Amino acid sequence: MREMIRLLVVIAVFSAVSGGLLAVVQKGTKDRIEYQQLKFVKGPTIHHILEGSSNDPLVDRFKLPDGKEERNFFVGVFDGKADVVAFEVFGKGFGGDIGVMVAVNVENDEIVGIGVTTHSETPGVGSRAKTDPSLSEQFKGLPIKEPFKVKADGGQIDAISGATVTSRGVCGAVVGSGEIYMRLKKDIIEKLKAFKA
Amino acid sequence: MIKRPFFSLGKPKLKYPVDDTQEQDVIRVIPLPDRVTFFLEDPYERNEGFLIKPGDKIKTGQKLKLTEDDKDYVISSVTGTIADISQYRGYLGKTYAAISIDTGDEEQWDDKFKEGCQKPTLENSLEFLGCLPGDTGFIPILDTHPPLNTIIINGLDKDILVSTNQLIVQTETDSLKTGIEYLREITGAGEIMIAVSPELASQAGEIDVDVKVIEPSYPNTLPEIIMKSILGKTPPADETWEQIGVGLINAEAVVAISNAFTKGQIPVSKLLTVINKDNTTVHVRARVGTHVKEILAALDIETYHGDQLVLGGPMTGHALYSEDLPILADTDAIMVHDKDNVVLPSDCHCINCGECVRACPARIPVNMLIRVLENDLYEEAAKEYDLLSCIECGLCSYVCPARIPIFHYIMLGKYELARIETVEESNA
Amino acid sequence: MAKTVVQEFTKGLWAEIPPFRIVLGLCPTLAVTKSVENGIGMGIALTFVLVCSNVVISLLRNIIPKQVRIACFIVVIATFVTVVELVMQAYTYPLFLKLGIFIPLIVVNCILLGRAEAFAAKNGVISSFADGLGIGIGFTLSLTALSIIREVLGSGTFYNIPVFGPSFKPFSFMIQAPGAFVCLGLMLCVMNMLGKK
Amino acid sequence: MSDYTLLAVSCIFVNNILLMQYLGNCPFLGVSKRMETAIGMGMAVVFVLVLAGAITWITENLVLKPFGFEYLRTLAFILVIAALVQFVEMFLKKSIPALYAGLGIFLPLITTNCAVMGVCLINIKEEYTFVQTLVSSFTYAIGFGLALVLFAGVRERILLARVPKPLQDTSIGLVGAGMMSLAFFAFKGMA
Amino acid sequence: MPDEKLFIGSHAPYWHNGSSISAKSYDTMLAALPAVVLGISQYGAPALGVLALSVSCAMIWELIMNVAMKRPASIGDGNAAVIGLLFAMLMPATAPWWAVVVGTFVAVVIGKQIFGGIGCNPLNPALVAIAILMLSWESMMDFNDALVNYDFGFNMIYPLAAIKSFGASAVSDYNTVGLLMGQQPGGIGTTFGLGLIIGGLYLILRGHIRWEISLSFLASVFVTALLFNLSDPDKYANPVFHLLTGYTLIGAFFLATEDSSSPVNFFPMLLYGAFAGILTVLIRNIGAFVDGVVFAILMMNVANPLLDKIRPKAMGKGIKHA
Repeated sequence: MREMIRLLVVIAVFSAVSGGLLAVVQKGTKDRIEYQQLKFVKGPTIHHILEGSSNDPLVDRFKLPDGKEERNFFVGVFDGKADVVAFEVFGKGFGGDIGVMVAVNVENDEIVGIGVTTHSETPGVGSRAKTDPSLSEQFKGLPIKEPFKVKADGGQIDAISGATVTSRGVCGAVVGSGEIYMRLKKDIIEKLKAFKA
Repeated sequence: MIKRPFFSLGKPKLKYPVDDTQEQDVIRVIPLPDRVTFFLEDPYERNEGFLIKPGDKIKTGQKLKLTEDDKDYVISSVTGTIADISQYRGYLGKTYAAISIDTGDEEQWDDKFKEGCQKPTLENSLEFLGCLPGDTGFIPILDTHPPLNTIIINGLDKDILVSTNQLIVQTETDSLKTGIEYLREITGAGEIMIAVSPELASQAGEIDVDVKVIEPSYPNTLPEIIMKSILGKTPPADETWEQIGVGLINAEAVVAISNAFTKGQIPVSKLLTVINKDNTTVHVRARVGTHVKEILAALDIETYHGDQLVLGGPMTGHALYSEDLPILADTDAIMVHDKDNVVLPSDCHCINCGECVRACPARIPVNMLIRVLENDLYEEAAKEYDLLSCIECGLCSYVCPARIPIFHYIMLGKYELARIETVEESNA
Repeated sequence: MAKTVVQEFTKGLWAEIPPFRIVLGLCPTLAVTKSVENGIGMGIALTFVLVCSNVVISLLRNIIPKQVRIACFIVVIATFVTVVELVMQAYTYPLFLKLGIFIPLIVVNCILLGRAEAFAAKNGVISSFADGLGIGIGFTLSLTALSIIREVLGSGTFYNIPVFGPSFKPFSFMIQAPGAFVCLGLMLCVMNMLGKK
Repeated sequence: MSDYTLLAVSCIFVNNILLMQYLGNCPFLGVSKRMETAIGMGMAVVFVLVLAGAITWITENLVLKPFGFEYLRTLAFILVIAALVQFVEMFLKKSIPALYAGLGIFLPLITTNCAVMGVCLINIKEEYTFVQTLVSSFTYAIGFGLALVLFAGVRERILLARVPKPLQDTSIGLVGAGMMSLAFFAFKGMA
Repeated sequence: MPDEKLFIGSHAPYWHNGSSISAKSYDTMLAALPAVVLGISQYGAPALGVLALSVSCAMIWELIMNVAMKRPASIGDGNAAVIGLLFAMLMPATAPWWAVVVGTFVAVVIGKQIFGGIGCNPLNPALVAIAILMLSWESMMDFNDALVNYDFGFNMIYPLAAIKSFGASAVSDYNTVGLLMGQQPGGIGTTFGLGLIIGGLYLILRGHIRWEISLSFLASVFVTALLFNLSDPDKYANPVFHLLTGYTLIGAFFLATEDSSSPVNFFPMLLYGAFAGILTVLIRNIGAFVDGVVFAILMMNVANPLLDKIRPKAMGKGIKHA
């Protein structure tokens, strides 16, 4: 029995030391990992919708609490003014959640651009929401408060042919983004001030 | 050689070619040979201390034994002097003592049998009829406790083109009848049946036994298949036919029993089918132990270097490398095979065509068996691929398009397996 | 001593080169050698873990009780694997994504436990280091060789740079699962032929 | 229900763990030389993998995730699996000796079988629910066993064939596995 | 016993039925002839080129491997030529020369020789080559792309591709007799249904292939396709269509029956054919590939050793022979 305890203690010590070591490494790499994840998963979409910005939106980012969640906002600086923020929202698609990145100009509440980040739609059909710009282009310049709908539902957006559900999901996500935006607008403007300088 | 038919669906059908029966009935008697040779199994490879030695005078019908304790014996078929006793290594490496006897001028019969054995009894038979012409399998039939229920007399021949037993049924029906009576007396067997081909069914009907008709196409005429088709069963694992109370004896041996007890002389001549190069057959009667050369000379059959000389039929015989080897008590046929027709085995891998599996009467997975045998996995072959079920018909080799000597591998496998077992037993 | 250390090092490069001479660690070998980049990345990651765990286990070899040595080895290995995981996420995120679960699966790679058990637990620190480095580099070399063949034939590129003209139609069988098996099998054959001399 | 069927078909055939995901190849080549060992290993993997899948899912979702310890996943999983195999071995030895006699020698090998760890990680990565985890673990293991047994049949014949010397054993085994993987493309697109 | 004259001491039996591997190979080629001739007459010189190159390449690879492995030359048995021929029959007539060279290399070397030559291959060599080519160069093996420059006056859309994209309604564009007479695009030797059936029957009657496999394969394709068709007649084509298009017929008579990779016992043969048929239709109807024959047969090749373990009990198992 004593032997057993000794062995267990050895293993426990090993595990503890290893856990501690890993905690240190984890702490040291945490921010960098987050940045990397953002860069490679959301990066391409963000760069695409914030094309022409003079800063790196991945570096210029801030977090805001929204209810229980925390949201990442990416700042786009245009003509020396930091007045565009991009953030991710989710809509219900055919095969699961569709991630949509929406960029909004805080000056006039207009959509600067949207882009699909992640999805699990049918390849070749729903997946065109990400690759085919025809859907996301339609949102450009529209006021964010509008209740976007696909034409089949009596709205103004042309759905991607054969992928109505996906298109509907994207619309829903953008509508959701409007709600979030309105809710947090004050804080966003507050935060943006930090980047103005 | 029977070629594959142009259209061949299913199993090969090897009908026995039917010859001109009139000519078949003529049995040519081979003159008394100058020298005969007998083989006596001698597992000890001894060379001396025998009861007999060169120079001994031997009478016809005399029982020859190597030592007093030996169970095996041969009956001399001639009168003469022992010329030589030497070692001979036979099929599958078995060792024999080869006893050669130079034939003397005047034939004298040994009268031990005549004196001692007036009555057909079990003891007498065991003592003297152990190597009757036609069958060496007589002893196992006699030597069982309790006696056998059923004895089947084989009126068919094992191999294609061979018609020795069929001729016996055809021509010596009366002797067969008396032989069966004696057999019944000796063994006390409950039931005796005779298996014959359809052509001879009516003739065999005169004999007072159950007649079973067997279609004479190969391999139906193999002993195992005859037994199975008559009795509808095969012995369970690790048992012989005798152990389940069944015995098989060739018709020729039954006739020999009859002759022995009616004439008081143990028969010493053997009926043989000689198959010539063109597949024509001749029947001959020769003394057991006559060298093949003398038989061929008497029939004017010429052989050349590179021909094949086979004791037995084309499917199951044993090849001889020399003409100076004798015919044995159970040699039913001699086949002379032209060198142009000799089938050369190949070293090809099994192509898995399945011909052998379809041909195999014992339902052995030959395609797998040959693979394990090629890799020397004899125990696995026996355990998983039914090596020991093989009834040695040779059909697998006959049909193999890759011309693998499958049958050869199988016999080698059985031999090696037996050797492994003996080694293990002696180690245990 | 010096000579043996060199020997410990060089045996991993030829005489005991994994996975050809000691047929272990096949899964990553098959899975990640689609491209040279992945192959080298995996090799380096494994080398790092192997060297570190060999050294640590060799240092601790007198402390670890016999009965629980395997568990302790696993903890040590798992620790370094996690370190590699974190570091790779932080600095080479795309590679990390491509290698996927094969980075955490280094922990069950038979090579590591094999070396720990067969070598590090019985030998000094320096030899263990040399052994780990040798085997690790050997493994990296094997992966590189295999991945060069597969990438050049299967995608027509070398380190993502096209090597044949545009008219080349890549033999993409090589970068798919069956190609991996066949290719490794044939390489093993070549190694056997070379080894015979 | 059809979701689970699809998941099962996917795990057994389409994304066969051995032939398509390259996991568990060491035991695949190691124990496939004989049919009996292949069957034994297949059963042992089915047995352990279901338990391991369940227990690692619990570890992940009840311990690691709530406390933000995801980075310790590798360490935690390997320890949990190793401990599980130990317990299973002890339990079988005492309670079901018949099963132990069949599976016993394969159990220690399973700790370092990357198929087990791999499937557990896949389950987490795909964010399966608990039931999905059970189904996926079980069917991945069935896929493993199926491939192993089929391969053992192929391998038995290859062992008896006249393979050139440098190709013998593992080398031709890998080529054979490649051929089998090729054949498994039959199921592509079915789930 | 000094004797000049020695006899050949081989083992029984001393007769042989005269069959040989080469006769079998040449008969197979003869049986393939009708389909091949139609292919050549349709596609002209390119088809002839592919056939000639394929057969000769296959034999050259075989010879090279014989030399490399230091084994006696085995091209005489005709097996390499058969593999080359079957491979070419499956290819589109427009196949470039390098694809044929690579394909025959894969078939003969990877598919057969490295496993030990004839009889050792676990999978059908020609199919291994076709499968690998299908994975590597999809568009080259796609008959619609490959045969785009041909027009023979009948519907030039590959029938299986048509039903895959347009559903069962595409069936009406083809007529059954036309399909039987080779009026469909496809591989060089795969379109002439009647020729393949005649060739197959010839092989069956000569006993070179095992009829159980062909029959159960065709029957199971028919039944499975029928079930699909009944479940949704708009989506899934009728069974006769499945039987006459794609590789079904050549698969049933020439590919599934390849000796080394198919079972030899009765029940396994039926199962093998049946599963291959089911899988074929499954792949065609719900799988990723246009034609399922190739992978279905490969899959069953893999299962063959296991299936072939089902066999009748040997007679009197364990009889001891004296």
